[in-house]
Amino acid sequence: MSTDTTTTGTEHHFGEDITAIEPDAIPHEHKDLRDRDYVFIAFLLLILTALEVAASYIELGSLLVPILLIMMAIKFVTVASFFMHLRGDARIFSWMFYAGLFLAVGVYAAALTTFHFFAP
Amino acid sequence: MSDATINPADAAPVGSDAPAEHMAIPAGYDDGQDHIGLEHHTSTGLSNTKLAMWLFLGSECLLFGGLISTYMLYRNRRADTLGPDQLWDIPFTSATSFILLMSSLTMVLGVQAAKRRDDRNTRLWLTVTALLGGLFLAGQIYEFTVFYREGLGFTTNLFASSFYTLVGFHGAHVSVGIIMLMATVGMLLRNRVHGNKAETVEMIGLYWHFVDIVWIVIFTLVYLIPA
Amino acid sequence: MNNRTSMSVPKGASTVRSVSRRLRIAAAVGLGALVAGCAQDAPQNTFDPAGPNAQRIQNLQVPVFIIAGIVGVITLSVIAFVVWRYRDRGQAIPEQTHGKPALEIGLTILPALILIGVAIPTVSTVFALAETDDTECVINVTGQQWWWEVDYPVQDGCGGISAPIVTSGQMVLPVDTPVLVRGTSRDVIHSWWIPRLNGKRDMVPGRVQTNRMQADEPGIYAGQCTEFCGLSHANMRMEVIALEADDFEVWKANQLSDYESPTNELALAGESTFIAQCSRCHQVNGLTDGDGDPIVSRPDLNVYSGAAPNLSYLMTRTTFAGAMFDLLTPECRADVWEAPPDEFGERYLEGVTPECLNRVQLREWLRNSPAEKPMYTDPNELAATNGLPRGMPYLALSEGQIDELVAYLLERK
Amino acid sequence: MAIIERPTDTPALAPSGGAPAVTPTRSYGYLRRPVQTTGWRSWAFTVDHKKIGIMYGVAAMLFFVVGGVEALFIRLQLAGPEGTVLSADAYNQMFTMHATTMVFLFVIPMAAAFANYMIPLQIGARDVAFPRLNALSLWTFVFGGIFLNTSWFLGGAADGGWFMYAPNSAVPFSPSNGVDYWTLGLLITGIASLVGAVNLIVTVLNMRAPGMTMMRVPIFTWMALVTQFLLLFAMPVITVALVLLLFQRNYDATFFEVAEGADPLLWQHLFWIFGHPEVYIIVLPAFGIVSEVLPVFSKKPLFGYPFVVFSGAAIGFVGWGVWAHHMFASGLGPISVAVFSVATMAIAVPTGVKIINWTLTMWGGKLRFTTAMLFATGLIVMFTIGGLSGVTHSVAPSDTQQTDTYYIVAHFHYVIFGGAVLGLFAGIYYWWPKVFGKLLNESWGKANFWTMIIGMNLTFGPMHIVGLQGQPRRMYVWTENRAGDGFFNIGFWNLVATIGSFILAVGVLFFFINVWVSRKNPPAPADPWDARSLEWMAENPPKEYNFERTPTVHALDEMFHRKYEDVGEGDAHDYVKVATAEEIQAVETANRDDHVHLPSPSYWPIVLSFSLPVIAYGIIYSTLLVIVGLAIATVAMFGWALEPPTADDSEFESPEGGDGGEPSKELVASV
Repeated sequence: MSTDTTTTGTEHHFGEDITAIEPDAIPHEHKDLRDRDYVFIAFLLLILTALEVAASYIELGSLLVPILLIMMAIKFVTVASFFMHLRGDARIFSWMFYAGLFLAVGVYAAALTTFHFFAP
Repeated sequence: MSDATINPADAAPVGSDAPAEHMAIPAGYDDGQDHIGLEHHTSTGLSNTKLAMWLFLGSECLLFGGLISTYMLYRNRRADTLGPDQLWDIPFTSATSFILLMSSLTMVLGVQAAKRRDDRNTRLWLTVTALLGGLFLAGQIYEFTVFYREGLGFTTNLFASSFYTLVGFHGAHVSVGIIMLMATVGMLLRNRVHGNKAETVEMIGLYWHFVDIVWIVIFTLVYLIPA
Repeated sequence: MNNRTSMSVPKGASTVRSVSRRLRIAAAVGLGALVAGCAQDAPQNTFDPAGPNAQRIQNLQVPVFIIAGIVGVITLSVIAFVVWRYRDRGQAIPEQTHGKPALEIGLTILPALILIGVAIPTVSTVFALAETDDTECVINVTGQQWWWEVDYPVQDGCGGISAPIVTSGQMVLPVDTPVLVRGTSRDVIHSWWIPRLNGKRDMVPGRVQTNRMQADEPGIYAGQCTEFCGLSHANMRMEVIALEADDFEVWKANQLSDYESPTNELALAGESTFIAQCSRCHQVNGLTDGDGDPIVSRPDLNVYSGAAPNLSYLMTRTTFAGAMFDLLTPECRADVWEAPPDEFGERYLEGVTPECLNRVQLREWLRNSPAEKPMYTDPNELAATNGLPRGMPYLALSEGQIDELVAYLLERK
Repeated sequence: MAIIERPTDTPALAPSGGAPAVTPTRSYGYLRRPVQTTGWRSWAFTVDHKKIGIMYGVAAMLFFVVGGVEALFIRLQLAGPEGTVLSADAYNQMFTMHATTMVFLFVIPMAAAFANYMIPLQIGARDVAFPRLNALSLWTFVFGGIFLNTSWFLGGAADGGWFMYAPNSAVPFSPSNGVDYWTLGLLITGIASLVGAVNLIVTVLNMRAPGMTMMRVPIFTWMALVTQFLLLFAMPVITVALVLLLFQRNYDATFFEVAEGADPLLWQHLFWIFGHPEVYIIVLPAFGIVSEVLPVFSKKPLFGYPFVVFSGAAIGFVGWGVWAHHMFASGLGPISVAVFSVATMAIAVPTGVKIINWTLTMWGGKLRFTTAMLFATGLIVMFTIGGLSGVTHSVAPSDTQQTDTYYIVAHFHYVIFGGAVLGLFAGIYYWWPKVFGKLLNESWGKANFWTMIIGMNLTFGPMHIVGLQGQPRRMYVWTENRAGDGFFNIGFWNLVATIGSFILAVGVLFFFINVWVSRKNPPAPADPWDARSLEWMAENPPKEYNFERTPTVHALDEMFHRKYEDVGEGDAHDYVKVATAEEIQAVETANRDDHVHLPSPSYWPIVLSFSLPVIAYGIIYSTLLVIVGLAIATVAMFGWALEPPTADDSEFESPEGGDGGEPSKELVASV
């Protein structure tokens, strides 16, 4: 019976399954990095941290905050992408996590803005 | 078990033959279930646990976001009381940040070992991770006592309350992580981990890295950006 | 109006009205009655503006309500039609329509367009109401549990204020003058709301917020604290009193007049009772102690919120206890509240006369104020506030002391 | 029980005979697993999503009664001027707890009850993704709700309003422990919501039957999914706010200490960043329910299913950008006010889309007005009214007149009672035969509906009038002086509202009478409503394992397409019934899966949940109790971790000595 219905209705294919198994949604286990690569990434993170600390000691004026924020973001994304494997993993994980992250940044930034700039 | 008892009358085809024939499952009909192995039986082919963990971490972003926002709002609310500029010891905090960052590396090495089904190295790396985490916590506690001795109690001012709450929440997360790591090491030792060991270790890894990236944010926003 | 004779306030030009003003008032009243049938509406009716700020809101909200009403009637009619027309009358299985995207999109865009039409005037009104540059008079309000302090800083505005004026519960302002109300709070968040003059604005401790007030004609405009502020939130009321410019001058002069010692024995006894029992919290300007030094209340040491109403000119107001009770008897109250605009100033400036005083309520209040108004003044409940009462405590006054205090207070005008 | 027994005398149609009865041979953790299938233990330790759903529903209905009684007290107090039924203090506690109870202990859990029960059935799963977490969220909610309500007997309930604005919630202004109970109680129920959200999202994404693509997922499940995402992201925000308040009250932190320079608006932002998504958390499940009910009783598919799905998602998303419309009077500054005002108007569009789609679903249909359909239609009408009054105060300047007056109270009761509660009742009537195997009485049902509708309009309708006449909210008395007279007299309409509230209460009482008189109804037919979605393929009530075999899905409205066939030619559609639900179920039974693995019951969820109120009492009264609570929690967590969610085949021994080792279907992941 069930096989018949697929041919009768015009209504069955509104959209693709957003989470359907597509070739590139399957985890790329084989593309896993080797231990050496992780050590290298950690080393990069250390250098970035050192740069951050150094930057906070140098007179950079108004450039300091954006520079620090950019380096912070790079570190954040690096850990998430490689150590947490978001890069090679199914995209839905990135969606879940970054949805929370961007929502948090969005609402809290907006809320803080109402305190600092918009208040009469 | 009475629920599961099947009434033979229900089981027999009801009504005429026509619908039964209509609904009969052809020989060799494949409902797609039997070929799906234990690992990939879900609709998306992804692990339930891992999906749940990522959802949880997404949710945690809003928790830490709220605490960080509270701190950002209150960090220099009153110039006349003790503030961050008088207290920070950037070299020391950099060192503890370095330790936490390194624990992320050892964690990922532990996950790799678990994927190779190398229990011995998994236990080793998890233990090292827990130790580094412990060291970080010790650094935090030391830092708190220094601040406290300089006169910054939890109730001293808005900066103090929001700083201790934010960093304390992070510290609590680190502590939970350490407990999970040590419990996993113990369960690995006694072979009491259920299901997929590598996945269990990977979940703890995700949590641990999350704690690490929260610290990346805290370190920059709280410590490095001048008040 | 049997007590008009006791009025001591000089009559100014307030009785002389320009023809155009009369016409305007008549037009306003007529139109108001036509639009809302408002003659008998509650004094806090949100659809009965009496000043340009509230009028701005009215101009926006009336069309919005009408649009919403029309949309509602159409929608509900369609639903009613569908329910009636397509009820099960044994018809065949209907066509399994899954949707008509074009219709869907159209019916999505339509409400969006209506809302854009609403959004544009909304935004412009928001900014217009936030404008503060054109105000000519600054009045501060401070909310606390559960009354409003109103004070007039020294300024050129308001026709010139030479020394600070402090009053409570009633804000007196000149008509047709844009007033900037600056407000804050001493404890929790309160909200300043005079519906006929403007929308509400929360008065938040630690912040100074503004609200424009302007009344078109003399009268009394009721308001109420609308941000939940604890036990007696329901009893925290206030009024705006709009007076003609010359009446306002009279009022100001009154508020700055010198202290007059009591004229009769009872009131004189009341003065000492007041000094002994009340002056720790309540200020009466000009009151001096035995050494001739001014008695300044130090309320912040005695009351949690840090203040109690200034009673120097109590009987120029018509309410007390956070505008919870009327100082006037019901008949006299009606005289003031229902006075036509051209007589209002005169009647308000009479203040409270002995004949009009609501003695019963005032005596009850003095006898046991916590029983009259819910306040955390039970000594057993004061641990959280370090023993400080919030609101007026029970003073265990004797009936004789109450008589004296009433006599004394009756002369505070 | 872990493994479903199959009788050995299974009909010949079954492909591979019956699996032997099996019993666990080992205990896990520190205790043997609870294996009772009857009695209270079969409920207390169950991990079956259906039993959990029923318990969620029962608990929520009890709290509904509690919240309702609180509402009646409020209305009695306000029936006349200077009411004396309650003291100011008692009144403040009453309205605080009325709102808190209705929002956190009735609507959210009632929606969770439907989500728990229906989602696995609607997507063709045997259980949720994490059955033990499901039990944890149920018991955490139950204990949290009880904890919150014990404050009535332990020094007074919270008295700051459900929005609990700082600094009025600080110790000097609210010295009783009520606010502490409120804070801790909401933290506990927040854990329940968060755990449930993670669980149900994973369930919807991962546990769908073969062929059940996201665009074939029944609309209720879709709306529940959006709701769970909102809970997932909103709960941490209120958690932050509650933690700050808790630390302020109990450990002297300074977060809302104005003298220290704190800004009370911080609380407002945190509260409403949570609080506005919360509004959609309340109403979206009900939208989902009526979107199920209307098509069934119109005998038409949901009009514009993708539009309804995407408008639901859009409401969920835009709902995050409008929180400050609760703060138009707070002094945000004109730019913020303008931005949030416009954003708020924007959210009316997807909401309007829903109303339009529901109407068009009914258009051209064959409408059968059963009680469920009446409630669903009632929702459209009442929600339209509430939605339109909502538009009027998205206009910020107008809102500064109406906010904190009864006009707002009228608005959100039309939205929450007229939207959420009517929708939930529609769901109760619609799914009652599914859950309990019996139909509810239709006559009592109609009495229930009409009394509730009349009651709610008499209660909340007049609030529009008194609100526009300037009566503020949260006032324990109103005074004749400010009442006006004539048609718009506040006193008259307050009295009407009070009378209406009692009619409403009678309406709710009719529901309970209906439950009582329907208890002995004969078993309901398999498909009493000629329904369209997958849950009706299971029996009434469903077996512990839900489906005889995991269904394969080919269409949206799968059940309809199994029952009806289009025999029309070309574009002409002509549907004829080709099978009854009984026949479909019979075929499923005949081809059933043997050897179904279900998660095993567990002690640990309820134990872990129990530790939370212990810790909470400890925070209020004694550190020792905190330690005891933490100890219980630790034991429970370790017991949990050491206990496999489903016993492996190898852990079972068949009485016949069979190998019991056929390939089995793992149904749950390990957590």
